[in-house]
Amino acid sequence: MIWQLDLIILLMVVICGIAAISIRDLLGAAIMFGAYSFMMCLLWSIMGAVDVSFTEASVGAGVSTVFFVAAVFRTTRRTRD
Amino acid sequence: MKRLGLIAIIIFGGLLFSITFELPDLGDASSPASTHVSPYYIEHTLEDTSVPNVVTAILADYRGYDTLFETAVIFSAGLACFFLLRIPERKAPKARFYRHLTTGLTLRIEKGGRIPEESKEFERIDSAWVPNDVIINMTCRLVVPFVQLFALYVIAHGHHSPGGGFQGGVIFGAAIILFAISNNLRSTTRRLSEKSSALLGSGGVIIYLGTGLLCILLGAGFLNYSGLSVFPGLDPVSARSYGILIVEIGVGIAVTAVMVWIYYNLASAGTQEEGL
Amino acid sequence: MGGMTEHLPAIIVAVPLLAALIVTVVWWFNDRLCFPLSVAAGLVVCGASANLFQKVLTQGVIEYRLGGWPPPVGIVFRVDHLNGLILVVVTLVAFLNLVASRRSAEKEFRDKVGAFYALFLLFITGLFGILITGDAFNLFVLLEIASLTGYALIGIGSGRASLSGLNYLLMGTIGASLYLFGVGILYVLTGSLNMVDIAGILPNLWPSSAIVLAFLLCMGGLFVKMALFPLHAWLPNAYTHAPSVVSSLVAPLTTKVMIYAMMRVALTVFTFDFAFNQIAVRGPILWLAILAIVGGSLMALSQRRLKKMLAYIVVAEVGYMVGGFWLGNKAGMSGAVLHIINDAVMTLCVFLAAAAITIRTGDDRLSSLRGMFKRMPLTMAVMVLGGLSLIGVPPTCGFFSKWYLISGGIEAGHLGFVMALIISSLVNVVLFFRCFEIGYFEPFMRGGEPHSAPVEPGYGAPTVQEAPVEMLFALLTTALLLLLLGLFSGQIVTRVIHQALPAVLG
Amino acid sequence: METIGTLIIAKYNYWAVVVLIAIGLYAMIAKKNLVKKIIGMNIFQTAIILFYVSIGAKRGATLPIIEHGHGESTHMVHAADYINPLPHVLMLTAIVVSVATLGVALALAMRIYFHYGTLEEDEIQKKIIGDEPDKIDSSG
Repeated sequence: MIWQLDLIILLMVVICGIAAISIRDLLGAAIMFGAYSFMMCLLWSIMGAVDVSFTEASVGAGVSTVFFVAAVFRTTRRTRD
Repeated sequence: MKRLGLIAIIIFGGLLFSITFELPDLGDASSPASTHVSPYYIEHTLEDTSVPNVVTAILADYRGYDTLFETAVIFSAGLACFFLLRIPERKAPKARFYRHLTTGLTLRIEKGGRIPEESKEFERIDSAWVPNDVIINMTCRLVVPFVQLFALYVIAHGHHSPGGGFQGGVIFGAAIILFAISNNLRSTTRRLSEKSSALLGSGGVIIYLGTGLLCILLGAGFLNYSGLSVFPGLDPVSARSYGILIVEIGVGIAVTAVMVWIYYNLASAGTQEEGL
Repeated sequence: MGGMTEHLPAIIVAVPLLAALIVTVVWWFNDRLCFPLSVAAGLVVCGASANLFQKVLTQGVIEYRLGGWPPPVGIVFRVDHLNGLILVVVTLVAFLNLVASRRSAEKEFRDKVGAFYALFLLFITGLFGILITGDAFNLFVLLEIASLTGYALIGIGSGRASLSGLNYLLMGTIGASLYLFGVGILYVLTGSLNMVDIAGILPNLWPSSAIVLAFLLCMGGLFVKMALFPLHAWLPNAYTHAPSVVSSLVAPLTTKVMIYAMMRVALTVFTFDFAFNQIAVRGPILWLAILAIVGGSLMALSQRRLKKMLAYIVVAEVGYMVGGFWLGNKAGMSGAVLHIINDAVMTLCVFLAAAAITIRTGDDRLSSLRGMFKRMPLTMAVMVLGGLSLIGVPPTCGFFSKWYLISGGIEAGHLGFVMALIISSLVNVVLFFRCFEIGYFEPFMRGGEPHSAPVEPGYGAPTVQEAPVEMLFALLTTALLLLLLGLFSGQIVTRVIHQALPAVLG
Repeated sequence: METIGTLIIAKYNYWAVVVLIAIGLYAMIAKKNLVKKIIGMNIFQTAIILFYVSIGAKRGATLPIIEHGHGESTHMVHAADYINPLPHVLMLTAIVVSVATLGVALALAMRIYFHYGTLEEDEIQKKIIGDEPDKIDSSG
């Protein structure tokens, strides 16, 4: 574990998380959420949890984002906050 | 409401923050979490199950009951999405769109209109159809088989490397979803219909549960794969190893099918006519 | 089959799960088979749980190792007097509900009957799993399976149901995640996930605020799930807008099983000594319970819809059980445990009756009860019995648990709790006698209400039009159960519940 | 100065967990858009997963995949050499549970959109009150 790298990625995770909930466009929020999941998966693979990060990469960054995009596509991109 | 919530969150966060000083340091090898139960797994996995990937061994054997219900959770999610969203065909939307291939004209056919045969002349298209998707189409056609192959490798090689039924299943499902996104939903449902994805989903969980129940019938406890050693050529340890493999395959099938099933319902808003 | 009895705990969760999967498969080919298959599974589970309880009574605690691994390494089922008793009642309630659901399920989910039964079975599988598991993390997984199917079943209703379902989902996920976080802290501190094992290690670490936080997180998570007063906002809407078959399934079972989980976590994981003597949470939780009782009862008074009124009564009843448990004495705890099983049956009774009325009138406004005693005499008779039991009138079981709760409150010297119980009983009197009054004295209005029943041709005086046969069977069985539980409550308390309570209480 | 440095290195992951939990809960409570709430719910869940993964971390240890030869000799396995695998297993389950919850939540959100035509909670509340003006109990 290289803690400097760890810390940088953690920062990215937090930034992506804040971005995901503050972007005023649901499609953008969904994509930011995908980025958040991907950063999280990087963090976990650095911490040695390879199986978890593998799952997060496929589930969180992959399929979850697709679900979000599908739901936004079928409903609306509009959000007021 | 907003401000009240913020205050509550800050108090809660402060409480959690103050607790962090009492928790063992990050990466502390002598913390109770690393010294009480987990050494057993690391030290005995090979002799108990002959699976080098400890995570796989715990997932499918030591704590296999959790994983059974984890698969059941995924299955219920697929079933729940179906239950909530699916609209039967007779209530399907009004207008359909067709493209005349030779002239490139788009036809909008209202309900009651004569629907042209899907032939070389007419092609049914989504209402949100985007032209010129040749590159995307070809790339995905190239990528999808390799992704699927990789998914199978992940499932099969879960004993020795990171991965296993879940990851492989999700990747396989993602490959099918990729195909559905790049082409359209109808050509995907022609290859893997909703019915077969539902059947495969429950079939995968049945494989898992059936293995567990078979172990009861063979005289061992529920999910105790060493009971499978009555089959010729298996000793209890390798029986556990094979049991894990069977279970992972079941999980892989179930997860693949259910991911695709959820996608079908979400992307088409339950009509299963037009996708993303 | 003599060798199978040792696998009874596994059968209790495996059979409904297998049935759910088979129902999903079979439904694509023949949707007539779904109901019989589900009922068969329900019967097997009822038999298995009764058998298991019998075994617990004769042999004591039963431990079942999954995968053959010993406790801290693998997952175990642990069945003792407490969950053995609750398991019997929960399986019975689930079975009766399943039987009763037939007609309205076919009516409400015509195209998705198979999915409904499969979700139903998965839901009860989750609850059974929560009841018998002996592993703190496993409880979370099964909690999620029960919740997830619950969200879907509630969200399928028309109108506001989806919104209520989503609110329930968000609150429920917060609750489950808080519980998970609490278990995580416990795991950091002890290194174990097995409940009994954690309980053995924790006393060595006691003066630690991290354990207190873990306790608060677990309790807070379960409080959200059981809808204890300030966290109850999701419950009334969810139960009101859900289809009636679903609310009569979810309402009697979810909150009770969550209260059981709270007892299990407090007593088995953290131990009695920690929960009641080491930390000072008893007082605040008792006051929350009192607020729940009084608040739930008062909110119920202002409702005009039968199901919403009943939902607020559920909120108040949660306060009964939580309060009784946190009194921390023998009478109070016995009352709480007895009330879990009584309340499961009572709630089933009134919600089933409400479902039957909704089927016939298509509406659950209190005003639609007009003339109901003439139209559905049996259903209303059962409803009267359920109402009397919720009020706490002697021959019914509700009286006995309330008796224990009140005597526990007096013993603990907690007058607030006793007062709250009495107020709530009085409010229940008002609530139910208002219903009976509307049903008995106000004549059946013909087309007077915008949502009243379709008027049949040749309609004169209201003809008897009872609930469907299956539902009537379930209603009458429930009524019988109410009386039986009342008759045997003394035996249940001395022979079963006292064995289940911690030895400290004597 | 040095002690603060070591403290940060020892605890920063837990603090990140706290921050992410706060972000997730904030989104669930303060945001009015339902999809935003669902994103917040997911962030909350991943924060707890991060907590568990942090528990499992072990300095100076390698991935929990046992090195082994195919020959007869199996050398002793030392637990201190391998990262604690148990939290990883638990979190695999938790991730799968979270994606399942996500699917159901999105399905419910879509149903709400089809019924009310909006995903904003306050607009939905307005429509509910508009639909049923005689209703007195529209709370919650």
